[in-house]
Amino acid sequence: MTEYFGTTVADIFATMPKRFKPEEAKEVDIAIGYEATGEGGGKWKATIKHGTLKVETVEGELTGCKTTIHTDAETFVGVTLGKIAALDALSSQKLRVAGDPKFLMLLLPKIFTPYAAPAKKPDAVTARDIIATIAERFRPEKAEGVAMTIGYDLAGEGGGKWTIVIREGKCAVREGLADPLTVKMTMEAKTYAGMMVGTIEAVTAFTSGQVKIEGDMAAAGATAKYFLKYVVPGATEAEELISLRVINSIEQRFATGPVMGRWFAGIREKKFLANRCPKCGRTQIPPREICAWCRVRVHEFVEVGPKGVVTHFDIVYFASPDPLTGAVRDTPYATAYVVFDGATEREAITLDLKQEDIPRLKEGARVRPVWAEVTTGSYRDLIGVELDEEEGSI
Amino acid sequence: MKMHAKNRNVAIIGIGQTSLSSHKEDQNQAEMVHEAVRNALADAGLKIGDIDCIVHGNMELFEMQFAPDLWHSLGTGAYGKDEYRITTGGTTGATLVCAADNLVASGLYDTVLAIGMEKLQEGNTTGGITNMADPLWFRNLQTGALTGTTAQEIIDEFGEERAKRAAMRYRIMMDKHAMLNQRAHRRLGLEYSQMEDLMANSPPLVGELRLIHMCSQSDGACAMIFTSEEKVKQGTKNPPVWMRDHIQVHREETIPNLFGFNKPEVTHHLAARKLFARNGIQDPVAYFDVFEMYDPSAWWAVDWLREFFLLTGDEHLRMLEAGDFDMDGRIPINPSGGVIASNPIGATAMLRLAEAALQIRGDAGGHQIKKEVRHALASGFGGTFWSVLMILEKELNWQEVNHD
Amino acid sequence: MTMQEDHKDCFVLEGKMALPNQNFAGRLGSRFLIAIRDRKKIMGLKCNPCGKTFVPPREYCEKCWTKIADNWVELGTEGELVNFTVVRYGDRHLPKKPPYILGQIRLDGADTPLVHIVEGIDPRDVESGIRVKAVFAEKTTNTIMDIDHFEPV
Amino acid sequence: MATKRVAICAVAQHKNDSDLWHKRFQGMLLDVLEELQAQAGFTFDEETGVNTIVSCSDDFFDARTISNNGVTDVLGAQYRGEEKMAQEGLNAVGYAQAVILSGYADLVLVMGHCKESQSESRRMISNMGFDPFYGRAVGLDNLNAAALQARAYMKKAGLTEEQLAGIVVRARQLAARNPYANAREIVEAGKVVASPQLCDPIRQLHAYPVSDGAVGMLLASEERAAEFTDKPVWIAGFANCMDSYFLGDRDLTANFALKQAAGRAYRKAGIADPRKELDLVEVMDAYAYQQPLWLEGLGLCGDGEGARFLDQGGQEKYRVNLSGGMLAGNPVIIAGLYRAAEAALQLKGEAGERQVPDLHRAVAHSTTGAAGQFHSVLILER
Repeated sequence: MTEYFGTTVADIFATMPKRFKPEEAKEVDIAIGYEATGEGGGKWKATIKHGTLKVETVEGELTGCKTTIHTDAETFVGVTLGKIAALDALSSQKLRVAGDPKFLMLLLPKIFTPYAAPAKKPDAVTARDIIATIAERFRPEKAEGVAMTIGYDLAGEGGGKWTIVIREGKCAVREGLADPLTVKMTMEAKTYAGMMVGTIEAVTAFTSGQVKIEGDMAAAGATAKYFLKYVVPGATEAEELISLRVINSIEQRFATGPVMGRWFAGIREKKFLANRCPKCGRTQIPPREICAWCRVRVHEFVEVGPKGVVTHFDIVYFASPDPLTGAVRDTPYATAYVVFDGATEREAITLDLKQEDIPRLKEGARVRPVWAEVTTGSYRDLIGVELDEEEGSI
Repeated sequence: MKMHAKNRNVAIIGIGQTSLSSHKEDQNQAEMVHEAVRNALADAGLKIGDIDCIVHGNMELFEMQFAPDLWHSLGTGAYGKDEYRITTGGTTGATLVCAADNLVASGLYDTVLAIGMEKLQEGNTTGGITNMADPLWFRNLQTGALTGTTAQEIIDEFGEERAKRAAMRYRIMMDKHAMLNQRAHRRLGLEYSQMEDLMANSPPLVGELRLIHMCSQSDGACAMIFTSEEKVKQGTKNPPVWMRDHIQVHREETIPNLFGFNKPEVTHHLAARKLFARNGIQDPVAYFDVFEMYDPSAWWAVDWLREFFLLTGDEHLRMLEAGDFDMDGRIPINPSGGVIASNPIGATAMLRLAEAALQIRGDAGGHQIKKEVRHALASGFGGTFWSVLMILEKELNWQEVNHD
Repeated sequence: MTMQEDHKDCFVLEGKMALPNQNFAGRLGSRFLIAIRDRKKIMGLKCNPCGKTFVPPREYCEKCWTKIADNWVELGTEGELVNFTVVRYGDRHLPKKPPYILGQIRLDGADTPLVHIVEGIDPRDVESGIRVKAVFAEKTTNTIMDIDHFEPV
Repeated sequence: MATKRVAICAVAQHKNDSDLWHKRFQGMLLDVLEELQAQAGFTFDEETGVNTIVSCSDDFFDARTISNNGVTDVLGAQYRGEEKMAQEGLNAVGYAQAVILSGYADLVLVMGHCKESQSESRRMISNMGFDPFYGRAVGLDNLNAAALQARAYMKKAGLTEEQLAGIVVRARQLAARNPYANAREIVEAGKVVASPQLCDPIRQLHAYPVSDGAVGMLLASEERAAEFTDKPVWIAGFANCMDSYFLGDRDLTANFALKQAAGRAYRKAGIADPRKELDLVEVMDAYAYQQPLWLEGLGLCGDGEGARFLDQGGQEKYRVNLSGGMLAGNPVIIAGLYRAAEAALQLKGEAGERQVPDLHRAVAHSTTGAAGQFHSVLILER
């Protein structure tokens, strides 16, 4: 398979079940199709339902997918590894999404842990190098009261025979094998180095007979905790760059003051109270302490609406996540710029439009407010507006 | 406005940028700032000891760092020096330039280092922008800085086909410029042959505003060094670029009026009209050799070219269609690739000025325009349609106009 | 100002400012934090011209502008408590329940004291000058709190 | 040619309060703006009026991105230039001076606001001023950092509990005569000494109360000042200075940044010996121990002599914080701007009950960051 950035497309799909987070996907019911073109590409289908994941390769047509991602193999790997920004790939059409792109941007990062390319084999590290660091990796606080001698017989290049002595909270390494030993381990030097740097799984090495253990098996199993993990010096390829994810949250008490307070008093009564500039006569909605143009304090309140006319509107296809919950509202939704009856020209207010009304929304449409069942005097009282068709003015 | 002659002339003598990218996991905020500062000092051939004062700015709720200049002093070199932190949202980078200009012109400081930064990867950009809305009423309704109303207005005025082609032509032109700029963040390799495909298939965000039209979210910092005419006369490593004049226009916060259609006079137009009048510039298209414009989206850019150049009718579209704004056109726009290519918000507006100054010096490298650049214009945009406009000159030879 | 105002329509709306963030320690900071987390070692950076060893890490010495980012030296995990306070208020940002001791600890080999928490001594008995040692955290968080606290030697 | 000097022509303060629950900060600023206009009679005319505003507020305290966006209208900044000083407000005065000296504007309005009562805890906000890994994680904030400084300074200067109490008692007595102060109730020394420890050695009554406030000023060029006042107060010098960020990098009692800032401001003002040439001092004393510490930094007494200076009547000699100072309650973001306002009122002779005679030159001071990382010094004269 062709590698891009040292990874194949197949690698990514092969690790998908391992990276799947079922607890995050309980509510998810979706089939996602992937078509990666070019060398090393192919077709895959991931079906997520009731917190389970099924990944299959597909020959022929991708069918039954709610969202399908089309891209070339290189871009696919690049985006997965974070080497290519997903937004850039999406912008330049190198990556296309049939269906709702928000699944790609928001759902996938939630239900999968990111793909991490396995660290490069630090071939240069020998068993001898690792043994040399044993004394400085020793954790005396973990080895209180422990007295043991561990022998290593490591064959091949970079190998040798060593005895590690742990006694009275100290650790020493000696060349050669002491007698007696608490435990003796025999293996290829390559195998030892592989286990220590993490390219060979220890359990596999034991069970497959690559490692021969003589003496106290239990003691052998306990040795790891007496030492800090070996870190490959200058292992820049696998260098860990630390980051912290946090939500910073500070409670607030937002004052309304008398002017916005009056607006909310009106809202509680399902009335829109604008305030009118004594100089230019403009109606401010919501009201403000001053008219910015005339630089005079505004005292007079006038009721406007409750119906009005839509001067502009935005149909939003790509909702941003709520910064607090990560939840994303259904798209498309519409925000309408409404000038209430009795308001002065251009003094529009932005309001949500009822979703069912979107297909029939036009500039100049008349709308009426939709109120919450119980009004308490906050922005939540006004759910939005809906088309006011009784007057037949659409 | 009553303007006096500047107390003394001010020149840009050092420019430093970091690369601009979607992520910088290997640097903390102070380290990223430091990279730009080092680059600016090297560009000017100065040592940190030559700097009298630091001006710093960003938008703190993106990174959620309170009074960030205190920590960033580890990168800015502010230790033992005078320092100011001045911000104005998206226009911050431009305001920093205005502040550095004022501080040097005042005679209080000889050499001032200005730094704009943002590490957008550390925050939630859209959430951060939404947080600018009034908490009592509008915060639940806003979606960052996304709106399709300008697109709709251009479509209403010029017809769907022409309007959409204009926005996409502008967008592809910006990418072609960004491809020449090694530091730019988004370099997509778009071709004009992709126009129809992009117009039809780029994922829609809001109305006719599509993903392809919108600016990027970047990490990066920009640092610039300003000094007095007297200091310039003692010799500079690179040719000085002169700060001729700047203007800022703010307007009230009201969300329905935020994105442009409530226009007794658009702030950009007002800024341009006043600035050109008091500097005796009759025909800005003829006068300026390059314009680095703060262009958050292709639709806004198309619309704003008319405002900034005080054009009428479809003049701006005709110029765009004729290639007048291309790299080799009459008045190239954003040879750097602009904000659409790279947008570390607190640095973005300063990058406009930095890029304009590099064009005057002839040091823009791959994206240097061919003809000689003697007069440059740069703009900043932010807040609820706030505008900043700045004029740069190669020679210290302009006429004082309309001063007392 | 003595503006007389009617307060009858005024009220306060409870809300919050809350935004998600991801902070990066950078390459330098990561090395420092990983040394604490994985090797239980506290590393300092030395400025040779100034002859001073700093902690926490920083790229360059701001006094002489020398780049020190590669000049790591290992500090002791013990040191002297040079200054302290007793935190007695409770705010959500504090990592421990009050009252607790917040101290400045000059680690052996360092010139600049590190701010950290001191436990294992009654706040009434604590005094500057005592020797303290780092107690590393069992559950790590990739911050300086991977040293859980310091306690008297 | 541009102007040579800049004048403070008018000053307006909003009364400080622990919880202005009935006011948006927009309303507070509008009161200040109207008061300034009533005093100085300026307009926003494009030719002859205010065209440049330097505001001061904070995104964290306002809980909104681009805090100045919410107040453009009440600053009078519609279709005008406006810049936000995102540091403590005294720096806005320093910067506004530069805007006028540069020739860019001949009138500048300086307007600052802050409602500390709005947020859950100002300490949580200052915790976010620390870096996320070394400072924030360990719970550092401006209070516990100040407490570290307080202990170090009390030891160095021999500052006693009784002296700290005396500072608070005096501040409250003076505040009782300042109608704009927040904490105006007289307290007795015994009550201060017995008030609970907040963060040793800082007691509850050693710390400034949570405050809401707003301040404005009109600055003008020398040529135009007379149009707005017959008692201009001149800016003679301004400077500020940054110290190291990490607390451990600093000698917390050395006043490095304040000495630098004061030295530069004195030089600009032509002051050779501050002890002989200053008549009035307003320092930003968020905590009682800071008053003598900052007075040392301003050069009014020697290093470590702050405590002795108190006993020798230094506060009265230099008329320190006649307003009651920050201990009587100002929001941290504009506490220095209040200092400048009070110093200017005294020099103008408009300080009401707290007015003292024979003033020529005053200093206003502010600080930002943990344990005084950053200091600003403004010299005003008649």
